Amino acid sequence: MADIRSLHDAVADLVHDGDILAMEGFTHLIPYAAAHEIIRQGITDLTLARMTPDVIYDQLIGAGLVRKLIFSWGGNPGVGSLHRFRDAVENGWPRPLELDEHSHAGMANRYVAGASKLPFAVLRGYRGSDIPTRTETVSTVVCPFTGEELAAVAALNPDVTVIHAQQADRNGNVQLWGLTGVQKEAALAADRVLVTVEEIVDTLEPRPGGVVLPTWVIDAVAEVPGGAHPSYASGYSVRDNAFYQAWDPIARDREAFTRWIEENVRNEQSAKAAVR
Amino acid sequence: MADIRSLHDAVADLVHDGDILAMEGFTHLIPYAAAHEIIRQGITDLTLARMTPDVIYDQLIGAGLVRKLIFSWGGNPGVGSLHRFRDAVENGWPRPLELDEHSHAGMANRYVAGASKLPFAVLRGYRGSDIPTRTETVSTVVCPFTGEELAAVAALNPDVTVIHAQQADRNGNVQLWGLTGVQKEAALAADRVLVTVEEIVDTLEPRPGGVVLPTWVIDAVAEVPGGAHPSYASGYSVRDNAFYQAWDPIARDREAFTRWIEENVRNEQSAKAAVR
Amino acid sequence: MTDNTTSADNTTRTDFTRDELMEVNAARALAGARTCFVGIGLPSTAANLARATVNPDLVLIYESGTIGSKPTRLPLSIGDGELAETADAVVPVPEMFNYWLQGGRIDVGFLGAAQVDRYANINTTVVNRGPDKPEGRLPGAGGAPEIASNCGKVLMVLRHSTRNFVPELDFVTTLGHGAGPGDRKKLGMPGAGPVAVITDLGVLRPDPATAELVLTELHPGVSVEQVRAATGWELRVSDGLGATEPPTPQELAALRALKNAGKSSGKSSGKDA
Amino acid sequence: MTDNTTSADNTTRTDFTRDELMEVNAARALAGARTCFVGIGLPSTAANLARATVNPDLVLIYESGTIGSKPTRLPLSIGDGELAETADAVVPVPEMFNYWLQGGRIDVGFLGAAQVDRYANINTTVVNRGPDKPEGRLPGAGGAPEIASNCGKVLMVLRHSTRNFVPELDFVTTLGHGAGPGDRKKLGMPGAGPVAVITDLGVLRPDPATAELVLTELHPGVSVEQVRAATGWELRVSDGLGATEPPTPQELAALRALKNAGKSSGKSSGKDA
Repeated sequence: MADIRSLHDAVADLVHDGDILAMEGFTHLIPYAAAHEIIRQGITDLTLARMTPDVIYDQLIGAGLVRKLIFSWGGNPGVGSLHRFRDAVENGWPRPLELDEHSHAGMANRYVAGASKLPFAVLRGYRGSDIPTRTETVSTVVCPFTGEELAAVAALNPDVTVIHAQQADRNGNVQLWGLTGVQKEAALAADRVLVTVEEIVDTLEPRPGGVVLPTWVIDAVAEVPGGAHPSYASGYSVRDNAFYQAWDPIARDREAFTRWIEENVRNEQSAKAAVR
Repeated sequence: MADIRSLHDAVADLVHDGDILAMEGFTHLIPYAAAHEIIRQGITDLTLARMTPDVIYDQLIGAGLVRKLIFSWGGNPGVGSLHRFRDAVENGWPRPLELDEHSHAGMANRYVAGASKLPFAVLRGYRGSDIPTRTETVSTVVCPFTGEELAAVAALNPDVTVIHAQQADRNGNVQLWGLTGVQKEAALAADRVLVTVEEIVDTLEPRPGGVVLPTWVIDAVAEVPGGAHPSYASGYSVRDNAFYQAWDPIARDREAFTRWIEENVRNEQSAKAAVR
Repeated sequence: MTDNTTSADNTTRTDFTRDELMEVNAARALAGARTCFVGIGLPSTAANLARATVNPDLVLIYESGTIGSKPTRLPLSIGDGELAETADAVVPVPEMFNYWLQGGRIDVGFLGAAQVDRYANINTTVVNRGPDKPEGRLPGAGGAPEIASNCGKVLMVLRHSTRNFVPELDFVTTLGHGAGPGDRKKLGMPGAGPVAVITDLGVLRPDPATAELVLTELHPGVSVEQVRAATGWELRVSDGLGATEPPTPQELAALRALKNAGKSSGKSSGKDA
Repeated sequence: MTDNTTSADNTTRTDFTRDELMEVNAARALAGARTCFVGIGLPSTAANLARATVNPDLVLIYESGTIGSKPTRLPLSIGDGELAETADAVVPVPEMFNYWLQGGRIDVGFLGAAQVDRYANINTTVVNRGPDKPEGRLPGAGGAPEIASNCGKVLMVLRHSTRNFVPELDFVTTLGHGAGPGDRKKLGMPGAGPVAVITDLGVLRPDPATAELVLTELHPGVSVEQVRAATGWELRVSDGLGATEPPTPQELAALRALKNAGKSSGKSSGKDA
């Protein structure tokens, strides 16, 4: 059963140093506020998993909290590179970053296997690609009926998954809608689940395209309006494309980045907002 | 692209003697009208696939059109046995019935593999069960990461899948909602798809729980109001539980069954309704 | 209400039937559970009664894809419209079996059965009807093999007779405890397997040392001899044999209300389906 | 609008840029297709322009899960809200990759690339920057390996330079034609693979006999020498070298309208993402 808690307390209890942490959301519903709370609490040595690392992981990587990244596409969508990600991989700043790299189809199926509590998933993928030469989580299986060799990807079971949703009810049942990505799989694959929501409502009204996660698969819900910014929450906000573009010059420069994190994430006011 | 056609013409064009035919719908949205049209046209030597054969397949089996059944639970839900199914299996009347028998989890995953165009699917299933001794479509695979042995089930790719839905638009896009079972998988696994609908509407309005099948994965749509009776279409009708109970004595007796099919399915009036 | 005993036997001294004893005790077995994967028929009766009595927050999960159904009447089938309309969530059938059941999300699986052996293995596929007759055909597995494997534990409910409680199964559809302790672990089954079989005569539970079903509780008005006579193997009796409490007036009222509500629109026959 | 040539070069005799030539020809390549799996950036520009011109019924499919998106402006990312709001259906990401892409439902995959070799293999992972420098990091595979494998055919669009068109890839992220004809078949890839690479200088297509990319069409105002100079291997020229038609006024108007609509709310930079 999900407890309804402050973001500060939920993050402090559920996210630990050294965890495998998935913060999912495919462009939509990315849990930025929770990532900022992790930065404020200095939770470190994380292995981060995410199909599209995006600016949210650029921030965690640049803040020096990340040991390893499991991913399939690391860019600033529509803008260009993730400069903090590149700086960590290319120059080891502020620390080296180990990579476990996949295709989207492979990552999606790793979460499916994780949610299904299977040790692996099968796909017709990675054929002719060099990707399997750099990871130990792609292998092959042979179909016992046809003899065809197929790709096998290892299940991905995060210690903790954090997602952002539009609504929870007072019992901690959650509903998200719009692009729902791999959030259900990432949540069901994890040992612990934290959901930040735009709003806590009396009753969840079924929505077209709605994905419901019952309270008994969630550990904590925190009400964080705007918690997906600069990403968005369909029905509550629109994507702040200008922020994504403004991020490029900030992230290009180590000092500008560090200053930005200091001023916009670590300062007192953002901390107070999380305790609410 | 789906053509909008009469039930008669759609069945005549898409369902052939000897086909592997799936008519899915988990209690809800069972395509009875299409099954009756198949009986009227005498399409025979069918291999029928369906998780829960139900009264719809009792009728097709009793009518002598079925060579083989692929299934996981063959009963009259909430009432008892499927007597025509039993009579075919136990006594070969009106013809012997070959069986390929699974668990629900296995059947569902066979459709998933079929829709994914994979030759097989993996599950932690059938352990300690005698089921695999009677089928060639259950085998094992070993996880290349953990060494665990798991069940493999062969993909199920019907020649033709028939489902019933609430609505289609004039371009042949289809929406169903409520219990949606394995219909999406059964449709996407098949070479040909026929959808009967309660109603053709100008615009499909997104519904909570709605599953949309775009027109370009469907071959034909036929408007057949009430086409799921005695099953039901959420929003249009309720399950005719009394019919399911009344079916029991009809199906128990070969003559009563044959008379019922003659009077209720093969007669002129039902044929006319299908040509509309 | 159907029963496999004669109607004269079917009422005990007080005003409840043996079926009601079975149903009330099956419901009680769900006290404390969070989530229950519900087979149709007797398990569904028990689970719905539990929601009306000992466990109002019990989350009912049906294989048709409904999570958190709150029906006001007993559903005839696992796909009745009310199960979907009152659910917290409705998911596709493959997701139900892969993410929710195999995903280890469900505390209790509640099953009926046609044949059970002393290790709570289940046959719902075929029965041998003798040398001159063809195999008798049963409905088949449905969800049972993976429900029994993947739920945290398994409860079973069925009427007690030598036809149902057999010395050897004609076919193992669904593994309970195999041939004894350790078999489930050897097969890598995540759940604990059958922990109780509730019948219209009493309750059987696996002996922790042998995994063999032993009689642990008798219903009011039932004798050990009656249970032994209705069991196809030499049934052992627990040293600490107990007795179930008679149904309370509240339990009986709730059960009858559920059934009467069901009758108005296509009543439940009580048969497993 | 960015370009990798100087801005003086960037306008041909008439009033369109080389990027516009590339985008218009990329859109034309989608004539007749039913469904297109659309990468963001140039492929998205092309696919949306195709809907506004040669193929109004083209079904746009984005890896974020949208089927049949009909955006009125160029999306900045593959997850812009308008893609979902205007879609015929929105599906979970695993379903998109398993049922729709791997399921063989998609006619054309439209990809960008950082590096391409003569067999239309693609690198979007890492580039070698010389002996004294660490590998340069690119975004990675995204959906490309399985898009290129499973779509009926593949179109590619990217700007023409020796940085992009290289004699040997530093890393094969996504297989095009491997090392020549037959390689795709040997690997059991269902789709036909890359059939055209549309650049800002012309169009390259695989030679049916060798699968090597050859120059088959020049854009107006571009010479064979220019294309050769911008290609990292000795580019072969088709015997039947043709010329693309200049953009029509309607095509240009539609393209510019799409881009201006985009600018009002967070314009597309034209970069691949």
